[in-house]
Amino acid sequence: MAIGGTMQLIAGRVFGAIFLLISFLIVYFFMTRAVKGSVPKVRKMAGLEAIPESIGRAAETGRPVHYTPGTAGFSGAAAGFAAQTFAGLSVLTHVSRLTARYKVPLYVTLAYGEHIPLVESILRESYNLEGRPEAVATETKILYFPIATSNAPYASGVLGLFERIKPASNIMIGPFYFEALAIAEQGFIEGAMQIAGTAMTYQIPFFVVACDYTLIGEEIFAAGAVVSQDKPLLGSIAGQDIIKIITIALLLGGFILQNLGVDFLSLLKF
Amino acid sequence: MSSTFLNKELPIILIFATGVIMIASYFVSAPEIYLDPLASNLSQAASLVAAYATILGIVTLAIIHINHVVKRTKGQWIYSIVALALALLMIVVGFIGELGTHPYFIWLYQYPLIALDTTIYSLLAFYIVSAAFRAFKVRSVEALILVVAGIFVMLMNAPVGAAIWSGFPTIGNWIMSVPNSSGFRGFIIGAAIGAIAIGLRVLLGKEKGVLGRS
Amino acid sequence: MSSLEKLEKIDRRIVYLILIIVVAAVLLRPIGLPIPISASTKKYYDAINSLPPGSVVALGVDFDAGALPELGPMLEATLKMLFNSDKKFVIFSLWSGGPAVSTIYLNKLKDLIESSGKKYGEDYVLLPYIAGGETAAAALAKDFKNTVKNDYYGTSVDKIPLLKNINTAKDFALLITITAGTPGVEEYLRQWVSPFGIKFCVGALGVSAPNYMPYYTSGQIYGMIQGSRGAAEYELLIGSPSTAASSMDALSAGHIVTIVFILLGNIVFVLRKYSRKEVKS
Amino acid sequence: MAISTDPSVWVAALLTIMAYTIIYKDNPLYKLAEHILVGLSAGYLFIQTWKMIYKSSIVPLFNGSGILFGGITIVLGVLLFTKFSKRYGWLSNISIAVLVGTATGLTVRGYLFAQLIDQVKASIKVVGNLPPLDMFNAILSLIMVVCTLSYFLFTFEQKGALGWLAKFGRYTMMAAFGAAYGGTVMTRLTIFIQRMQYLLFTWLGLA
Repeated sequence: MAIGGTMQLIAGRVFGAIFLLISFLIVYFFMTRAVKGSVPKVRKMAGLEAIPESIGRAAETGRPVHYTPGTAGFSGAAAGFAAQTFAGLSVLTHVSRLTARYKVPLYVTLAYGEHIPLVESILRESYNLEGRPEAVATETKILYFPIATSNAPYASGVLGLFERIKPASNIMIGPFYFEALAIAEQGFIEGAMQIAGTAMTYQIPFFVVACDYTLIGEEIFAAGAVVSQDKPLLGSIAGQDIIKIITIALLLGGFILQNLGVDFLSLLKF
Repeated sequence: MSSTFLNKELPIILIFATGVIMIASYFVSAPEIYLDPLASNLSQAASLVAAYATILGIVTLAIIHINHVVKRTKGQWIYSIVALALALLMIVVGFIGELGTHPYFIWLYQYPLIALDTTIYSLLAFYIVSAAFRAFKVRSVEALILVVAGIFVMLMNAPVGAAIWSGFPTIGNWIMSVPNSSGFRGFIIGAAIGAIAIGLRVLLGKEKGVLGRS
Repeated sequence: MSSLEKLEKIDRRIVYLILIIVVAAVLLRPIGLPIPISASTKKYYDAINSLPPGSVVALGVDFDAGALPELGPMLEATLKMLFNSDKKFVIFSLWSGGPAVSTIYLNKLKDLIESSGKKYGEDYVLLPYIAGGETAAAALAKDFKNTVKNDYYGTSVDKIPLLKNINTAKDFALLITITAGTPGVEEYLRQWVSPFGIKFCVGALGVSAPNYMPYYTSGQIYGMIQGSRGAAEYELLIGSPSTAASSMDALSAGHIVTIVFILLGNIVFVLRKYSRKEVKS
Repeated sequence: MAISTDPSVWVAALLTIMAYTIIYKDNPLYKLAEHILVGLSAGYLFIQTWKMIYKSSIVPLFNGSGILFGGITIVLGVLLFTKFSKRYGWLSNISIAVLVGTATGLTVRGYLFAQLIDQVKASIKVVGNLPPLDMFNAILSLIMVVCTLSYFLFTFEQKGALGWLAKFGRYTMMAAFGAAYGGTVMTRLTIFIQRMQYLLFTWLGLA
């Protein structure tokens, strides 16, 4: 398809170009709209709804809460998982507000040094907002188990901690590797109410069976956006929903048309 | 030029420009403005920048260990010396002859490195079996579906399944190619739409975490 | 603590010990269970077998030491099949471990290479590691020789006869990746398969095979070896059973241990729940 | 067969046992083993990466075959190292921007075709003349894909019909995660079995 001069759209990629352009416009539209004040409402997520209950239970039993935003650093090979870590950190703002309110001890375990200052500032801010700035020093604790080649030392550090503190509530949201399994197992054995979420597909099975609530895949981004009220992100989520609906329409409409003898597939190959 | 331009705006302009070149070159053929060779050189250059970034990562790791040694961090500095010494050994041997081809270099990989790396990965077998007993509990319909599908797939993967009952591999195969394939397909399509949205946010400089900002 | 509760909280090291004993016992006294061949492995074999003589295969060795136990046998068998065939191949790698792993297997197959009469540089070639993940995959697909510059031993790509007519991904008859993950299947799908329409085969870890199924059922992946079980099948297909095939009985035993533990754990769980209800009422 | 006399095998076997001590508990031997691995891996990665930089970025600059390309990549590469300076650290963002922009562009267009359009195409099958079982599977597959996708709609409450679709989508994913779990078991056992084979056969020479 000629555009002008010798410039032309490459055959077979025209449908894709149009689809991408429309998708960009939709996401852009909803992002701008959200920033201007029309913030979309995100549906209920059982895992997120259960957090206050779980921290309330910790308050009742007098046992602490454990939180981790996952085990991927911001640099190198894991950089692609930064969005998951940020989702985990957003949920931590929510969790730490509640622990401050209910006066429950909060343990945050970390595997990467670069997460420490971020977590420190989140905790400080939450306890300030709840009017108990002094409690940060006494009621929260950040434990750092650095990762060398494998996550085994982090896992064994957290397992040791669980045996000592016997958490009533264990919340883990972010990118995880195999330590997910070991920690969720120990949490189950200690009788903690467990809420977990990750977009690492290999780890989801372990969370589903060992935890009470699991946020699956993109749910953690939505959860992070909800608790942080990050407007561009919420707008983008609404935009993605529209693209998903368009895709569902293509799937169903395409299937029906193709079976009625209309060559729908050639449109996708255009 | 003010330093905020170089500091804040230039990187975002560069992200936008390189991103748009890569996307446009895929859809449009424009020999007049050398779009294709530009994109091709750009991906080669980006690969090299990634290689430099890898070296940066190794240097950062070395600095962490050197700091441990200098500060005599309790319970760590001796291990840091071991790590630094072996890294140095590997590098020195690597520089003998054509880079990284000397038999001693391959030996260091073939015996110590493979033994340690595979052993550490094999620890997961223990974790999985212990979790299977201690925490793999069917507490909901969802967990039930997961466990049943898992057991059928295991009995397809292990030859013993077919030896017990020929139906195990058949059902396992069906689970793999129908519910598993469809579930992951839905997941993948969702993730692809997510990637397009994140892509736009990155190109517009609206994504957290890019460029080390939070 | 009730005895059921004690059983549930049993020291994990006892569970570990049971696994070690069962696997060691079966390794020392193998049973010899038959290994049926699955369709996806057969297609991997057929994809190589059906290529016209002289076709050039791109073989991505995209894993490192940690994945060697499962992927090493696939690489070894693939190399055996290629050396015994009339095809040519280019070994390259998006993982830093690739060159060392390839060297280890090329050394191991020295006798076969000699008897096959294949010449380095004309029939096969080993290229160095290319950093950059997806950007590297894209650069290779677009301009293969300019991206690698030299082979692993330092010879300029212009002096290697096999690479004379290789410029883009289109010049390969088949792309194979034996991969432990990222970069791997998805990067090639995005940068090689979709834009260039090249036929694609995968040697996958057991853990990743379910994730790749949507691409296999869609035909984007033509043939796939799924984990060590697939590797054993492939070894049988090329008529050279080796490490993977010999570990299959132990694999079965390990699986049985896992399944028995899942069932046992759940029985204890249900009994405990039941006994707690009794106490309450 | 008897116990191995090959020193290389002894090195590998002893390191294997050292690393396995962690299954009893965390201890200095494991930590030592781990740091040996950290050192060797870092050194190995350095050599392989340096090889690429040297041949593709430095040599072309000095032998004149790619002065512009070599020069630009060296500058971008060196700028990364300003990260260590408080004052000039921001300069590294220029190189990161090129990397991020290029990778994002590549990923977006790649996802669009390989993981969106091609996957949609694969779900649209003509079922009229298929055998009954295949027809059933094709239709079921399509329904499962649609339900899974509808689970990830976030700005609509999961009520009424959407609630049912999303629930079925979640069940579908559970079957997929079950399969993934099965695959994980195979991989982990394989690696463990291979280590056992090494210890029992290659090292101790049993069987």
